[in-house]
Amino acid sequence: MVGIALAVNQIKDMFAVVMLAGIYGLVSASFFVAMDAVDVAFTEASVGAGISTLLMLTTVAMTGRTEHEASHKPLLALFVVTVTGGLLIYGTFDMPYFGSADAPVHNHVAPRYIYDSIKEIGVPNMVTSVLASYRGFDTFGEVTVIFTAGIGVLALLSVVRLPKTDAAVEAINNSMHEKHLVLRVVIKTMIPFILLYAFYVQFHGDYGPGGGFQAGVIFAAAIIMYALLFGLSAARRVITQPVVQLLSAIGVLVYGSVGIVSMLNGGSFLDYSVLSADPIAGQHLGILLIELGVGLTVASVMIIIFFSFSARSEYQQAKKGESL
Amino acid sequence: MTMILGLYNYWIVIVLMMIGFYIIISHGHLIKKIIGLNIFQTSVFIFYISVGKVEGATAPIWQEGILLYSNPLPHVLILTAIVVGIATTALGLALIVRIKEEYGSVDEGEIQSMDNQDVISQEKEHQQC
Amino acid sequence: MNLSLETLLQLSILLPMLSTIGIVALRGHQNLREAVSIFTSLFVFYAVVSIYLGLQSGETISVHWLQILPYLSVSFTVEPLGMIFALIASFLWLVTIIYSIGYMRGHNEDHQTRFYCCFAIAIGAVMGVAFADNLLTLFIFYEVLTLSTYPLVTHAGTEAAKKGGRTYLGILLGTSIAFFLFAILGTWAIAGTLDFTQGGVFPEGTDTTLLGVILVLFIFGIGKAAIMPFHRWLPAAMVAPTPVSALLHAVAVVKAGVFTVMKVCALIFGIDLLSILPTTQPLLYLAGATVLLASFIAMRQDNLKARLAYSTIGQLGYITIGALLASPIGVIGGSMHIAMHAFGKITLFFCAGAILVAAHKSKVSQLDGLGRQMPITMAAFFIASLAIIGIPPAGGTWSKWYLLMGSMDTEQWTILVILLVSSLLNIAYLLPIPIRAFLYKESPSNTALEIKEAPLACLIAIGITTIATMVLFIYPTPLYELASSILQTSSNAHGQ
Amino acid sequence: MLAHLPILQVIVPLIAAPTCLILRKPKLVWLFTLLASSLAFVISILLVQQVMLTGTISYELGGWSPPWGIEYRIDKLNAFIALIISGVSTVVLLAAQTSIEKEIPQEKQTLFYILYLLSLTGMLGILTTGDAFNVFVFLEISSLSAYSLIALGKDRRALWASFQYLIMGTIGATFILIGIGLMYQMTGTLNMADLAERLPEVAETRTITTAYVFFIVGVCLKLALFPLHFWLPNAYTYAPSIVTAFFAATSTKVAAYLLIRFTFSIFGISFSFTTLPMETLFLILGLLGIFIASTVAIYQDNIKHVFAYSSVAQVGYMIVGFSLATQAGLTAMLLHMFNHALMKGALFLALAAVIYRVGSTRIADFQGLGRQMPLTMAAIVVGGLSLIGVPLTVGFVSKWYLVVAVLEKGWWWLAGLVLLGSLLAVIYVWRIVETAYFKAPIAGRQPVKEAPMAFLVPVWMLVSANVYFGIDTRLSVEIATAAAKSLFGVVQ
Repeated sequence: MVGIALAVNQIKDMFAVVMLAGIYGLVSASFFVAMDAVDVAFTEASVGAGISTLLMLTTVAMTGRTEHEASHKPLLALFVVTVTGGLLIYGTFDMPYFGSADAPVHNHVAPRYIYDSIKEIGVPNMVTSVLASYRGFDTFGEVTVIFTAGIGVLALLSVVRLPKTDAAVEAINNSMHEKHLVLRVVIKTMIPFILLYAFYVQFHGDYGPGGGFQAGVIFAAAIIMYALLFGLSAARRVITQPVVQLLSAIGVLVYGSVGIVSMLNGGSFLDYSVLSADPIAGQHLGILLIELGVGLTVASVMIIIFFSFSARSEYQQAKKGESL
Repeated sequence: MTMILGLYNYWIVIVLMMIGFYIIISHGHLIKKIIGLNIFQTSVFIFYISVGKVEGATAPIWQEGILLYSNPLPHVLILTAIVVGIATTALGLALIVRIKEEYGSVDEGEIQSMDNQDVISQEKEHQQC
Repeated sequence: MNLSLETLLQLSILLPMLSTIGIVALRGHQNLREAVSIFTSLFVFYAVVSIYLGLQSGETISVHWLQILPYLSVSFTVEPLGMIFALIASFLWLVTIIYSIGYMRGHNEDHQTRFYCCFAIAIGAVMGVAFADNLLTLFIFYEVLTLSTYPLVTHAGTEAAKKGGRTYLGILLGTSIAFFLFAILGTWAIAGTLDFTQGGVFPEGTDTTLLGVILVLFIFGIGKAAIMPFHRWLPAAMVAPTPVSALLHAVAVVKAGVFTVMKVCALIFGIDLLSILPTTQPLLYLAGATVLLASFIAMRQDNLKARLAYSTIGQLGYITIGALLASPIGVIGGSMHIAMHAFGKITLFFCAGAILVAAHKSKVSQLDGLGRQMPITMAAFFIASLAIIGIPPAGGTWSKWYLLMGSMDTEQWTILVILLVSSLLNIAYLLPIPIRAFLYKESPSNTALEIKEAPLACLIAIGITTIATMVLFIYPTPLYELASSILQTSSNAHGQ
Repeated sequence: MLAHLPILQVIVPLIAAPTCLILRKPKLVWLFTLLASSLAFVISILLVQQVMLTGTISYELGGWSPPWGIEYRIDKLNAFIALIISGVSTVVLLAAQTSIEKEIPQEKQTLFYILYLLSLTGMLGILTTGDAFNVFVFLEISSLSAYSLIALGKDRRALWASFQYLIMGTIGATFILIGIGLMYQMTGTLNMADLAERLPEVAETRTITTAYVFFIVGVCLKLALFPLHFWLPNAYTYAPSIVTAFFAATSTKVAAYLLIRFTFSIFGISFSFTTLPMETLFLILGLLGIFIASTVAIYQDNIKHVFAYSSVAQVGYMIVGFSLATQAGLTAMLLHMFNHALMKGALFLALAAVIYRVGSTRIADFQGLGRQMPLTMAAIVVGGLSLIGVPLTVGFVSKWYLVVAVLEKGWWWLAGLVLLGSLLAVIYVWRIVETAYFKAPIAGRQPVKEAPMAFLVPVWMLVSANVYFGIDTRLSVEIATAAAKSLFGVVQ
């Protein structure tokens, strides 16, 4: 991994750098698996290696591949980095050793999550129970972060009114699609399966790794793939922008309403136990609903982001076409 | 020796963090900065996950008969943090796209000098008034 | 009117401020607008006189407004020193309003509404300073005074006016924040109170070096007292229209400065403490040096207003000396000089303004023979000069006398010499002006022009102040009584 | 419902944000945003009352008791700051519609309000939460929305400023994340109160020292403490003017809050100030900030720049108060946070009005505005006087408390320096006043009209608050003192 990181530092071709970054994401994902963090690995693989690489590639395509010779003072940077790193190393000397079971981390708060969650919440995947219930509010915050990013990207990139797609651009798009005929057929048959898998991840999160976030990403990936191969306008015909935006808002609202309903039922915010007569059933219901909210928002925000990027690039091309 | 064995994992993480940090500070290319940011953050995630690891334990999914699990809390935190990371990346990239449109460049130095020129040209405009 | 003295006290501060509303509202009607100013000034004068009578009959008048900071409030009390200041200021405001109506109209100045508004606020602030019961209240009104007079200084709006305004504001606001506020806070930290108290506020046994430093901070911080090297604002402010110079820089602003110095010396430090502080003596010499240097500079000024400005700096030095002598007679002399100098100097400025309006002259060298065309003005100028120099038949005689007595009393022989020498210098820079006007031949440019006396309103004002100067010579008793009651109460309090 | 106030404080703007996306019509969305913000303000008022009466309120999210679940913990400190922030936000919003109409294209206005609400949510979330990691999450909500809001500025430099802010902000956030991680590693908990209990045991370790340093550096980046301030001036200058008014008044306060919270109530005074030489360091940085930033402010041509640098300097004052590590110093800092929010809110909102009418805030364009926009300019004058610290304004009150706190320590030289610093403010404020009042309007420019009521009303609300709280200081001083006292836990 150090090697990859160093390579990123050295290489000037942005395309290669982005690919390396993607690989870095994948490698760290496998590292997470080795560290027993399967949920995290899942997410990192889909995000670090998937979505973010895709976005970066789009950006690189829009901004150019090469990097200029650095005209900076690397010495100063090196100094800052050395000091920071030195301080961190200094900090490690009093750390409990890696993997040791008697570290404070494992003895204070965690045991309850590990040993009682199955009784209190009834969900085998402890990550899910912590994520959705014990620390459900963090996750609410997380959904809001994603929502914020979606709105932010929209605010930055949304195009006033798409200039009428030039015939030329259309032609290029079409020809590209012709070329990838095989791919198109394969993908078209794959998409339903991917969607299905997304739903599986969505609702199976209680038992195995996965949950709303991962499902949302996968779902979005399916749509994005469709858009890549069939053109943006085709994808937009399947899912229109206002609808996606609405869905992203509804996702957050679903999450929030679960909290408010539990508040109205006499519990505190996001206290799922009061959602049903039986606390465990209540927890189940609550987690299901909020995961749904997460999935909705994540999927739609990912789609918004991707659409915004590619719509912008279409817009740029159209503009270039006009000026030529 | 035990110290080295017990801590080397953290040290590697720190080295990774610092490479990421170095990329952010020293490179002028904006996309590279974002990638540096990603590496930096991912390394912090690795650190968290390492903290949660227990020797000989399994993934924190309850199964009959297994008693030793890794700590689920860092995993949860990092799930959140990853999401935050991708959100930041997306926003940063969107900004880069716009910057490229407006300035025609994605290099820190060039943009900075263009900014300075903006100021100068405004002043000139003003003097002509 | 059956208003209680407390109400009158508050009104004397608030009414000028409130009158700005009337002034702005009536900005379209010149006569009504000025009527508002005159009525307000009349009322304020009435109020101050009533308060004076009340004080004479032995009433204590104090008003408590509101608490700004814990244990610190805006409150007012009438005491003799403040009374002197309030009487002078309110009386001279009335006169100046009359004068400035003549001047501003005669000169066709712009922005007259702004002028009258700021003027009124300034007077309200002066009343606040005069009656302040503690340093915080005093400081608040001190700053209001600075800010409200800034637009007056820059009134002309020219580059020179702005530059002058910048110096004015820079020095006054700067010293007040960097030194004065600092000194106040220091006092607060040491003594735990900011109330003016007979005999001072500092507990016994406080480190005198520290207190000495605080004293220095006070003296420099009260930039309005124009002790060198913080005197530059005064000549700079002379770009203002003459009535402004007259009232604000001969009466309100500078006197607010020396008044504050007096109050701090007498009622924060107390004269007994003051006499043993290590920095008192050097400051006294500094004040002395200010007096001499200012007089020398004044002699070299050809611009009449600049000459008067430097003269003011010198005269303020007298008052500061009076305060720093740390003897009862010094305090009497200093506070009487506040009054005497006010009347004398305002007359001089009025005359300078009248000359500018009527003859369009602003340089001393242009005044040859003007006495024949403007006899009243120049005669008044002569009498007022005598007041500044300290020769009968003008009131300045008395205050100088007490200052000299004070310096002998405390065996400050150097100061005594300085006072005497500077009186000679006063003669040297003031008397040549009326002499030129009356005895020199008219310069050819003057004969060519038809120069008449100044506008009537101006003349009335000049007449009033000149007469007042002479009255103060013949009948100084009330003033003396007030001045000595500051000291009696303070020494009594100490005797106990 | 009263028991739920702590969470409602955050949830109201949070839920309102996506709802805006459904409402869509900008004008409607504006009203709705205003409603949500005022509701948050009312809640914060109620919370302050409740806290002053009954003491700290704890709210368990999800019904899980801390340290397992996330806790919301309202005490005097954060109730006070939440009050400032929701209050300013509401007042600023009054002018938003008019200002935004001109500065942001129609189709992005709805998005603007959503981001605004999210930013408010983020800040309130940071304030109210009692969980260290939750702080990070909400920090990112407020930061991400802040980046986007700044990038909405008209000038292309807004984009670059926003990007710089994004890089710096994310580095800061990651540092904070490292700090939290290290703390968690050593204590096994994320709950603040629990952390405070468990930290002393391990306080001697190098890991905790590192954790503290990383956390504080991260916060200082957000706080724009000199020399980590360079993202701020451009970000403030090129952002839409409403955004500037909102951020200038609030965002540094939130960072300052984190600094106080972690230093005083989590790490504890003895650790922060005895084990580490934080006092001296902060004192030096604070002073340098005051003097360098104020000096730079004097030479700026764009008034937004002037006030932005002035903000950096004002942060310096807060940090000086902080570095005293006494109750009086902390009171002074809290007061200045409150007062500075009022000043900068008023000033930047008045600038928004100038932009609305004139379209620029370069000093040259201020010529003659004293005549043409008398009320707006008068507001700038009062705000400026407050910045200088003239009596009867809030600026005087904070300066008074700061200097008294300094003198309490017997540091006379420092008191002198603090007062000298405000002299620099005189210079940069007066340049504006002079240009506005004593220069003739630019020849050939269309005569400028006074700002519309939509600006004047909120601007003057803030200006009157500047004066009111400068005269009647009971409310602000009482709460600030109580908050400082509770942090020091001294029975007096």
